[in-house]
Amino acid sequence: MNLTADLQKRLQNKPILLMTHLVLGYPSLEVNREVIRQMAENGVDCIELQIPFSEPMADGPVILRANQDALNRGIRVADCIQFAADIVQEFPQVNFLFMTYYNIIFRYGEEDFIKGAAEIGIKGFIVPDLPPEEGESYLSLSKKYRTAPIMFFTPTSTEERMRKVEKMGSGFIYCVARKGVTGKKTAMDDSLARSLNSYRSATSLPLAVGFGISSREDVAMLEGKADMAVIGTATIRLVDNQGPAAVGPFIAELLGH
Amino acid sequence: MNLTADLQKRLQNKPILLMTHLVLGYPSLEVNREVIRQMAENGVDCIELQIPFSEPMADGPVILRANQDALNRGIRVADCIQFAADIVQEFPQVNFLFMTYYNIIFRYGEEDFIKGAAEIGIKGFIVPDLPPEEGESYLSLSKKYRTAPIMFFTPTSTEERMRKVEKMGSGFIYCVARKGVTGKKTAMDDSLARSLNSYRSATSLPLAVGFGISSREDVAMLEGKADMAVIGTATIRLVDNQGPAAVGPFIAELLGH
Amino acid sequence: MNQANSKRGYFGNWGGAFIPEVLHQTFTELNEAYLRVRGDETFWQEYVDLMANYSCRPTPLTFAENLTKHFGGARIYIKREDLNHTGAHKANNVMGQGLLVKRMGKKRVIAETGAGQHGVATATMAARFGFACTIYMGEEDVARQRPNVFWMEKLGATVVPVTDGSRTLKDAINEAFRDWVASMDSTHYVLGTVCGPHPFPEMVAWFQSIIGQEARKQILAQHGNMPAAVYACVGGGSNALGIFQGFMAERAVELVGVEAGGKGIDTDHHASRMTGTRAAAGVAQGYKTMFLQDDDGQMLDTHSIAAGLDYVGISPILADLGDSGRVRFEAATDREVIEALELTMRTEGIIPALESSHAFVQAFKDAPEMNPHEAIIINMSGRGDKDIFTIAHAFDDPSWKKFIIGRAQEYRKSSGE
Amino acid sequence: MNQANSKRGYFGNWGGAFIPEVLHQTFTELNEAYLRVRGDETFWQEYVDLMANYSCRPTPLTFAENLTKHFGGARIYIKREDLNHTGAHKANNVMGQGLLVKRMGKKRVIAETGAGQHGVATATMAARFGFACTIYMGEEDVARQRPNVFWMEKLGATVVPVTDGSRTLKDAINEAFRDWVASMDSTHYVLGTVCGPHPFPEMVAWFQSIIGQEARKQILAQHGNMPAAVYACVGGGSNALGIFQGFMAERAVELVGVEAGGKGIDTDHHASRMTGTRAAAGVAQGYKTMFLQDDDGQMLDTHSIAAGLDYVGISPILADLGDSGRVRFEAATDREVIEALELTMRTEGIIPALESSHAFVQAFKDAPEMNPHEAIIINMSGRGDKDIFTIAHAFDDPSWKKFIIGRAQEYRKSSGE
Ligand SMILES: Cc1ncc(COP(=O)(O)O)c(C=O)c1O
Ligand SMILES: Cc1ncc(COP(=O)(O)O)c(C=O)c1O
Repeated sequence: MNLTADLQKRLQNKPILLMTHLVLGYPSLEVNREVIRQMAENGVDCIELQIPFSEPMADGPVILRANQDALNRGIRVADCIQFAADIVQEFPQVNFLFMTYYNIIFRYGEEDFIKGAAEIGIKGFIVPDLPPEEGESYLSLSKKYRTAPIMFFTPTSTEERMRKVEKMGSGFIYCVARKGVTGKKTAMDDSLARSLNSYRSATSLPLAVGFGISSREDVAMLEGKADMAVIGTATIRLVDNQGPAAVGPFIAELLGH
Repeated sequence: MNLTADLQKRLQNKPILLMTHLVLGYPSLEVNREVIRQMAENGVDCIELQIPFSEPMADGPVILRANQDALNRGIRVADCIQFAADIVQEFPQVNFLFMTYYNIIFRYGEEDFIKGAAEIGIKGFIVPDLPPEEGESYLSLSKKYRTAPIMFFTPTSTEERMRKVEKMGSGFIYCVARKGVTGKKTAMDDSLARSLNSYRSATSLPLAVGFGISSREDVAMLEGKADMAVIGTATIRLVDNQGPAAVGPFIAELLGH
Repeated sequence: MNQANSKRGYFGNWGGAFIPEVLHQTFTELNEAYLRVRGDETFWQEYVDLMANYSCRPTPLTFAENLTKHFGGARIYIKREDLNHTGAHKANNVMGQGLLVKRMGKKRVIAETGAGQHGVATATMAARFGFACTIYMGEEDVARQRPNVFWMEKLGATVVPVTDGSRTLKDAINEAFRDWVASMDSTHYVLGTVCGPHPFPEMVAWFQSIIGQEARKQILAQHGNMPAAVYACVGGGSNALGIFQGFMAERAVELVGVEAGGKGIDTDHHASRMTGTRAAAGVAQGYKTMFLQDDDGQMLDTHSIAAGLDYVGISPILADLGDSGRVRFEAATDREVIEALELTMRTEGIIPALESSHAFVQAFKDAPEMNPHEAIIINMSGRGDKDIFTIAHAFDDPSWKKFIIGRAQEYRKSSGE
Repeated sequence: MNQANSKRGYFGNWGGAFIPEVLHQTFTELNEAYLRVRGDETFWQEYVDLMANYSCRPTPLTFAENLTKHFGGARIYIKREDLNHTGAHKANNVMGQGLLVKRMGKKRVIAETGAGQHGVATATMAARFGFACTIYMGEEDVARQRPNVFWMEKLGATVVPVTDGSRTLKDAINEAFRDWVASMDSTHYVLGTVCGPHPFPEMVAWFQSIIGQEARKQILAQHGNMPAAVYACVGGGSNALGIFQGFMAERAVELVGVEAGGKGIDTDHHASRMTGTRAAAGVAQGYKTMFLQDDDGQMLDTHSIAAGLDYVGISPILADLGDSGRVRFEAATDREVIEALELTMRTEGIIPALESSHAFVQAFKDAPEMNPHEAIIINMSGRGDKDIFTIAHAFDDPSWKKFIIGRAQEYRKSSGE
């Protein structure tokens, strides 16, 4: 079953899905594993596994430092892939995606990377610095290996642009709730609501939205307006401050369990 | 008797005359007085009393610092003139001249200065930064008050220049033995001898020559070639190192007494 | 520049616009604005007039008679970008972009800076045009280049120290992009060199082409002929492309780009992308080029005595010109740079920036082998007196150290009071 | 300049050549050489060409649109001497004298310097012409202006700290004369301003007149009319006379010279000769002018935030133009200077030297009272980035102090090893 279909199926039983994020190797693969376990066991639908890059230009300070820290501790791309292979096996109930910057893929070899990821069961890729115009081979390889190239809608996207972009993507649309990098809180205000309306009318793909979600109320507000809430920086902060064991309760609370 | 005539008279009894120098107020007027006594009592013919100036551009480091030191201790032009008035009275056997820079005279009032100096018995002026072209009033006032404006011959003076300059002056000619400022030793070599020859043929005024004279031999070498040996920096150094009492014996030795 | 590739913003294999989707619309508008002024001759004239009136252009092409005699080979001419207002060719680019920003109606500019040269130039432009201005600068560079930070602040800019990554130029670029993705409605990002996403390489090269246009006329007037070779240092590549464009079509004119050889291109301490073996094709900071990176695609730390050359990437346009052989690349080591600088100061009374001195190194290697009726041009991208802290340090000047220690004592005392 | 007095080298009551007899012949030869080139049009052309090729002349006349708007009065134009090679108008004089020295066949030059600006310019000229070079600089200035000392040395000059007198500019001049009276056969003394014995005031004014010649053409081209007033700071007076000469014959153009008001002209800490009451007619350093001196004729200590204005005397030509009322003199205090500097940086992106900022102060006082169709010109004699140590100090910038303290720590550590 492809990612879109999987998500749509899940949505039949849930008011909203949840996608979480972590940076591989931060603070260590062991902690990553424990965090993923907590997420998986508490009902997360998708997890972004970010492969660290030295120049994460679309990320805010928290994720940026996590990238650096992981690199300083010596994490390699091959380690990330190996780890992902194990994890995908271990938690079949979750859709795993690789999130990274294009240079990691490019340098690894685009086909090797995508093919390899598909083979270990990765469902898609989130590559914030690869617009579809630059992603011809990435898009065709994604098609070839049936992985989902996740596309972005942003508050600056015109309708025309959204229609063009969503055609290139699959899986879901990663909706940027506001301008700026990851990690900042956004109010669920009229303008966000308007954006979500126009996003919805531009595509039939599920909409994933993150805007600094940190509470049950935040998630509840999204229900009916989007298909998947995205938790990014919040869990990294949580693990930093309270350790991996805090993640499970946090997820459970978010989902109102 | 004017200065020239006085010097010529002295020369009838001596192979060479001696002119010494001191900076008024350095290290103090009291010490100056004692130094002058030592000089006078040991047969010095002329003494240059240098009135300190803040910008003694033709002086070398020793005299320069003596100027500054005297000014720092608060010496005023009026003090210098008053002191000179006393000294001229006390040592009638010596010809006293004021040596200073033009601004001191200019600022005091040229006529007041020259008239006042003449009245207290000063015989002449040595003003290294006042060439005859700039000294019209100075020269005519010197004539009026019968003081001698001392002119300079230098190694760079052309014959034409010397003839022009010596006509403007009286008393004696201050012969610069070499290029440069005061206080450096010059060898009594062929080129100095040649200079003195040409100086001699350019004027009938007595020739005063200084070139870092510090011993009897230096003075002896000048005999027959010049009319007056000039001792500048040497006595200042002597007083600095050994006190005023050393001046008398030094002068006596120079003159071969 | 003409594009060698049919795809927009590509030069051979290099270039492109690898930008987050949120900037798509911003780049669309920037491209439109750029193409509008590019096609508008009055804009170029306005630019030329502004540079003449504000920045002393045309800058002279000085015949270096003493250096020529010293080497006894080719006649050496120096293109004097050091005489620009703010002291380097960076002024050309910022003033050009400033005019563009005015036309776009934006009211704020941001920029990255390494050495501080581009930061000072941008702050200057912002003051002149009345724009708000924020400059991103690696924390390490802030510490090294305090005088430039001081001037930027006095010119009215806010300088933000970047504490992430290697805390140098590339991190400042990332941070500027982070600002931009949040502020693009009001803000233009004044990229400092011929790198980054399309249209920056092409646009900055266009503004810098004023150097080559002038130099071409000047060498014909003064030497009567095309030069045999043209030398320029290559950080991002803007001064090099600026002057090269005047001679691109003359196949007989050799174009030589000189990279930072640091402690030697066989060491880990250099910033040579086109010479040496540490660089590989990659995509970062919005464009594809040769980057100094490891096998995983992580960017490497770079080193150069010249902060302005201390950068992981290189202009996609130059990467392509290197591929095609149109530009020959060489590297100059820190030590060679100091020697060339010293010689140039003493013989010509000219103080090239440490960056520019790289170009002098290679010219000095080649000139003696050349014929006395040949001419070469060295692009002196900036003046070295801005680098007093670095240069005095590099010369290990004892009186300089004493001076700094004395000043510090004063400051310690007065703050202790 | 035409001489207002029938006596050679006099301007009204001022000027002359109060030189030791040993220099008589040297001055005779200098006068002859000067008159020869003065009458030789090819010399002036050679000079103009050299300045164009080596120093970016003509320097622009920049319309300061923002300052004009800010004050809402006269249109403010800035003559950009800061864009000269070495960063100030001092380059004009030294290159001119350099050409003269070449014609005289001498092989060594000496100069005094206060701020270091004229020293750097002379060292630069000496490097370019292949002359040996010694620079005299007051010990206190050596300590204050170490960066300039560093550059002079790197340019190949020997810098001699002068330990006598107030250990500043006037003492350096005395010391240079002391060198000259011993070395005049091989050596030319490159006096830095329009002071000293004839022919220096007239000769330096002639070389600097290139500023006024250009400015006159430029203001006519840009404004269509003569300016209402022209402002220049006055240390010795060379930049002021340089620009004033372009407008001397236009009686309707007011010429305004701005002196260093220091902590106030009613205090003992300033360097105002034509304003205030501390100056009197006198003779020193080879010429007659208004000097800051006491009743005995001893020169006073002067003070200015701008080292280049910190001088006891003033050009005899300007003293005369002050007497006749052709030039109006004003003073600007240290505090006013910092304010004008700050405003100019922020509004125009231009960093005037502290010296030049004095001219800006008075222009800013007058401009608002004037009519918007009138124009004024401010002569920006030099750039301020050379003054980082003084300016950062004056602004009492805490990060700058921290930076210096940090550097000093490094140096202490490394020398402790
Ligand atoms: C004087 C100077 N030259 C050269 C460079 C390198 O930049 P580019 O290669 O873009 O000319 C810099 C960058 O700061 C610079 O300041
Ligand atoms: C920038 C600048 N302006 C002005 C002056 C003052 O000199 P002048 O009055 O001769 O122009 C100096 C002297 O060093 C200077 O450096």
